Amino acid sequence: MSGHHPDSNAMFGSYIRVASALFGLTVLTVLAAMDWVPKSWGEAGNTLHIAIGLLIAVVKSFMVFYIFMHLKFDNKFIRAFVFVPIFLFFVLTFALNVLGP
Amino acid sequence: MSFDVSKAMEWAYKDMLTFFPENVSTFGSELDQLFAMIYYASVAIFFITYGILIAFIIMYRHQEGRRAYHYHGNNLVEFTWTLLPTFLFAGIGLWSDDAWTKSKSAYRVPNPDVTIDVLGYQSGFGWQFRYPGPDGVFGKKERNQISSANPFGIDSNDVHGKDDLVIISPGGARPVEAHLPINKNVLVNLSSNDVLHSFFLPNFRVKQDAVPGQWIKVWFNGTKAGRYEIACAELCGSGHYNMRGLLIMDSQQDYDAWLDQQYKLKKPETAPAADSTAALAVAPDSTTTKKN
Amino acid sequence: MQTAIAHAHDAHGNAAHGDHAHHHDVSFIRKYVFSTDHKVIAKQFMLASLLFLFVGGFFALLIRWQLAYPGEAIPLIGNILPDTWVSDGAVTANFYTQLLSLHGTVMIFYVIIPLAVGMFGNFCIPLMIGTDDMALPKLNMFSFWLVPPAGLILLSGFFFDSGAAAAGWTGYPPLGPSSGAGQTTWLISLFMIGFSSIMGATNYLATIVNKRAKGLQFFQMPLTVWALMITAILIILGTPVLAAAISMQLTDQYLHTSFFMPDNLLVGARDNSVLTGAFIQKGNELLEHKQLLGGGGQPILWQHLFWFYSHPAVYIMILPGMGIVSDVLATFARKPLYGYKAMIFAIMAIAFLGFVVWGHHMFQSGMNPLLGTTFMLSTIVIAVPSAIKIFNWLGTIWRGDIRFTAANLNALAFIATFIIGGLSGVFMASAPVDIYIHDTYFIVAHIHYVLFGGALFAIFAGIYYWFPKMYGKMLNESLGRKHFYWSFVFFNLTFYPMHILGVGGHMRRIYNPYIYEFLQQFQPMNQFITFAAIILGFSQLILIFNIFWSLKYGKAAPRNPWQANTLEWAAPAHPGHGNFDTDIQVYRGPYEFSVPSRTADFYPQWEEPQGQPEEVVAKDSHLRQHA
Amino acid sequence: MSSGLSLAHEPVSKVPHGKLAMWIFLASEIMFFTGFFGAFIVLRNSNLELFSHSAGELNKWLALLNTFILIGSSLTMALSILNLEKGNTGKFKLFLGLTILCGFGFLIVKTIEYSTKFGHHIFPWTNVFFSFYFLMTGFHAVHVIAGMIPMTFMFIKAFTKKGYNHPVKVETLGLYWHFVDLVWIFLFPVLYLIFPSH
Ligand code: HEA
Ligand code: HEA
Ligand code: CUA
Ligand SMILES: [Cu+2]
Repeated sequence: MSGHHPDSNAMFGSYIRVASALFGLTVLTVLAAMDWVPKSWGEAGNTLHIAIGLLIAVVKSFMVFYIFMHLKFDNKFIRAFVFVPIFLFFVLTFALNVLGP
Repeated sequence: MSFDVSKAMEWAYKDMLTFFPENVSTFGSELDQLFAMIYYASVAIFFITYGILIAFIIMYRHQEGRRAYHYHGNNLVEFTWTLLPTFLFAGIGLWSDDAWTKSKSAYRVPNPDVTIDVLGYQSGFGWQFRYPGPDGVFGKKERNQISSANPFGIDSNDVHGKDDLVIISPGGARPVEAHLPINKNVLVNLSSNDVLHSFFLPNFRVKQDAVPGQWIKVWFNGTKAGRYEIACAELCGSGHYNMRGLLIMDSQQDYDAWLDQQYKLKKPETAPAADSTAALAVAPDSTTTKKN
Repeated sequence: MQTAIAHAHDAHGNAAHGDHAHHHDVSFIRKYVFSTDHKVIAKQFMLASLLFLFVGGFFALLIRWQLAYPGEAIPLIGNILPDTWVSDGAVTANFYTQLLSLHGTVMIFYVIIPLAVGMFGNFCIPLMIGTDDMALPKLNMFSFWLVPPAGLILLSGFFFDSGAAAAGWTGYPPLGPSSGAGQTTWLISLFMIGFSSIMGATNYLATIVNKRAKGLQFFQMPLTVWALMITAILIILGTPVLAAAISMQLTDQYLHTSFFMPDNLLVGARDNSVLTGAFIQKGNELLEHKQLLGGGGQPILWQHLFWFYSHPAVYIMILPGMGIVSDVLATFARKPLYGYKAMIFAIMAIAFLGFVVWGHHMFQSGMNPLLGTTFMLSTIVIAVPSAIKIFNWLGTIWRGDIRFTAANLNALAFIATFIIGGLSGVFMASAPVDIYIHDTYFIVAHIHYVLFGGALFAIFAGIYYWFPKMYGKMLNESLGRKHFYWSFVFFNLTFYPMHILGVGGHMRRIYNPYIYEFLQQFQPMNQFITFAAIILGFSQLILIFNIFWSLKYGKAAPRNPWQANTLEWAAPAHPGHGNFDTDIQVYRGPYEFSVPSRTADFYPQWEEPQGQPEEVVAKDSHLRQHA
Repeated sequence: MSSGLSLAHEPVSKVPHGKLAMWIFLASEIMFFTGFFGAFIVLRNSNLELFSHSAGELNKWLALLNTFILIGSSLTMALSILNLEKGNTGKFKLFLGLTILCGFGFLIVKTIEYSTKFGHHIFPWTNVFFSFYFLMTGFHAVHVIAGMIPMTFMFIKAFTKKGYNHPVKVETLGLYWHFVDLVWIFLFPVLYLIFPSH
């Protein structure tokens, strides 16, 4: 009934792989957030921190969406429930950040 | 309870555009023209669409033996009536954008001749005006020095602030009376310390919200001397309706004379702060927000 | 085939289903109160919202009285109202602000949205897609039962000493969070009704996607269903943002957070938070040392979040109406809807654009003028799909054979008033023009032209149209027409002059306009509006009377009284739980009226094709063109 | 419906009603957190110093622990569904139980975190950063609790004679649970990590 995902042994394997990747990436974010950027980089260093942190989070979230939540196997139209809100997130944050004159 | 029918029905026979209060600012006429343009376009669209609607209602009303035309539509027609309004609206958009940047973007102010600070306030409901004083320079504003005694947050360590002139309501139900010169570019720094207000000068076609925590620039250039009303256009509590102020547009001489007189009234030693406390204290109690 | 089964149904359809034996012993409570039947829930929404219409309308009339005769005692009831509301029988400034806030809130959140979405969504969707009930009936029931408590919480504000919410229906901070318990009730009640909306919309979407009858393609669904489906999407994507904003405003009020409150505010009333001094420990030295104190929020942030929901919300209120009007017009013009697909794409375009225009409410808010330009352009663009809709409706009645039933009159009135309301929207969409008319009665005129003239007239049309299927009785047509004519005339007399007030600079939300010299000339006009409004209000009693009269004495309705094509008319006259007594198979689009090869001027979606070529044609009949 | 009528047919989209509805609901959940994250970004940009000082006060090790717990619970959730589908009820119960345990674990860590904050006189009203911190993690915790309620219900049912055999329902709940995990995946770096240390 639920989706058309591969047989359960294959699924078991990919769950384990994804979970390990999630653990690994979590460790990586923490490491990336350490104070390793030279002070001299200034603002660029901060941006780098943020970019790395968010990038890893995005990669992780796609793993959860696609494997744990079966987006990869389910009817394609369900992806709209993820991507449309994400699009609106960008619209909103863009407008919010063009504040004040 | 009385009722004057002929005045009440004015809307039925007078052109809508005649109800505008007199325009006395430089860009105001452009905004009025834009309004008029959209108005005429709307009237045209109104007559066309209503004409068609009413004609169809009459022509195609139910009649015995009539059979409706089985027709699902035509893509060429759809295409046409999508494109036509698009052009019209693009035109409105372009014209509007021009007027918008001119009137709203305070960056565009061609060097302000007069700069003042305006603050809307809720405890008593009114406006306060700050002029730079004889030295012509405003004292620095420090957000953390804001208090009800020093609503502008004038930095107490700044000498320029000592002589700043603050105009407030004389108390009672009387509105504040602020003066400004005509034919000068006036730049207003607008803010509030409590809730949102909106600085509305009907005759100047100026409206801008006063936002606590933010100094927003507004500009205008008045073309005619006279006494004009200031209104608040953003709900700010139960006294919102009562935030009336007066703006008196003077010739340069009259304006200078008025400023001089104000400076004399106010000793340079007195901190501007003291004045405003006094003023706030006499503010009519009846209009203060109910607090519990 | 239809008649063969009709005998199985008496007026109380519910008892007759063979398969419904287990429903015999369903208690009254389960059947009428905590029912999971989508039709009962629709009726509950209708009842509750019509009740709220009178509550909100009553507030409006009090507002109107004050504007016409400020400070004069309200006739008849002025002296029996409590002292916290009136002084000497006249509305006080504080009470006025509460009235206008609750008028807007009640009308929008408790009248139009529950009627347009709650009632029609529930009633029409399962019937019009030919299924027995919603996908998740229990969730549906729950979504209704959040509404009455939410409404009561909202109104309970009036009984606090500090009064009900008084920051407008927009609840802008810092005024909102700095006012008393009334604002809290407002926030909580909006949170609840928003949650109810989301649950309802989830259900609608799931139902439309998953439960369409055999053969019903997406592009064979009636416009009402399309409109409701897209409305549901708007609700799903918009409402949660409001919920987030509400929770931030609540903590601003009660936990002294400062999402929307800049630092160093001089708003005394913030002290009335439940957590007073002792509990709020701010000046901890350690924190001070580490520079951890202070930091302010931004009032404009609320406006962004609020309008990010509330602009789509105005389309939530109008789109179902547009769908209803499309169905009603086609049926009574006996003509296929002109440009079926164009109509659907227009709805989609409106919905999409609806998410990128919210800033047009904030042109004067201190938002960056550059952003203003963006929002102005996107707002103006939204007029294009609206124009497409207007033209296609005109195309629909072109060469039709129009029947002027009460339903159709209301639908035609919808078009007429929406043109005016939409055009006034274009004035405000032009940002520089909006400088002057923002927060004046021009806006109030716009609001009522699109909401009363638009949404509410469409809702009336829907009520007249579907009442027979809802209750198995016909509504009285002549009363219906009377209700229409009185409403239409006095609606325009009430709200048209407000445009003029706006041009004259008359601000909205003011208790006594006449303290301004430039507004004194408008008092007679305000009095005129007030008289018109009173008649308009009392005209609505005709509708209520008609409903109750027809329930008792109305003619029994046949299965398909309007000879319409859509699936709900395949159901028994007064369908019971389970809706249909026949298998539904869909063969064609919803608007096959006056097909030349047939004697009957309608061709229901469920009727088996007789000829051979018909079937081929039926498959994508909406594409067929008779150029 | 049990009559001859075939109205209550299979879901047209082949996705079960409940699961479809859950996805729709999750779309709205994304928008709910969009409101918070959007607001957070704005106020962060106007209070940069404050935010980075304040973020330094948070305990990223506890948060890291919680991240591990949640990821683990996501895994056990997925495995429990897999086992229920295979009819492997014993393992289903085991993994579901582990998931619930993880939920509790998460909440306990969260409580410790909150109470240390309170101990240091840090409250939601201390500053905007902490307002966001408490509100966002608070709502997240509410979501965790909301997920654990039906989960516990299923768990208990699974031990009755009839057992619990609704894989689709468990899967639907699983979707929700993974989403809660996903929110945390963003909360963790945004609140605890990406502020430049000073
Ligand atoms: C159902 C509700 C509804 C609908 C449908 C609309 C539709 C529109 N609204 Fe309105 N609006 C509100 C409800 C609604 N609005 C409310 C409640 C407020 C006030 C909120 C508050 O502050 O309290 C408001 C406020 C509001 C403002 C803010 C004003 C201000 O506060 O300063 C603006 C500004 O742009 C605006 C614009 C528009 C536009 C451009 C449309 C467009 O969608 C209209 C499109 C329609 C047409 C354009 C007409 C039809 C087309 C034709 C007849 C064809 C024309 C043909 C040619 C041009 C060839 N609205
Ligand atoms: C669908 C929405 C809707 C509807 C139907 C109405 C209906 C009406 N509205 Fe309202 N209105 C709004 C939505 C709506 N309004 C909104 C959103 C605002 C903005 C609020 C804000 O600023 O925050 C607003 C604001 C608003 C104002 C501006 C207030 C101000 O800014 O100060 C005014 C003023 O005239 C007004 C008037 C009316 C009138 C006369 C009606 C009439 O149509 C009402 C007709 C009356 C009835 C339908 C019921 C009649 C009741 C009886 C007959 C019972 C009598 C009983 C006894 C005497 C006990 N409305
Ligand atoms: Cu100040 Cu309204
Ligand atoms: Cu809008």
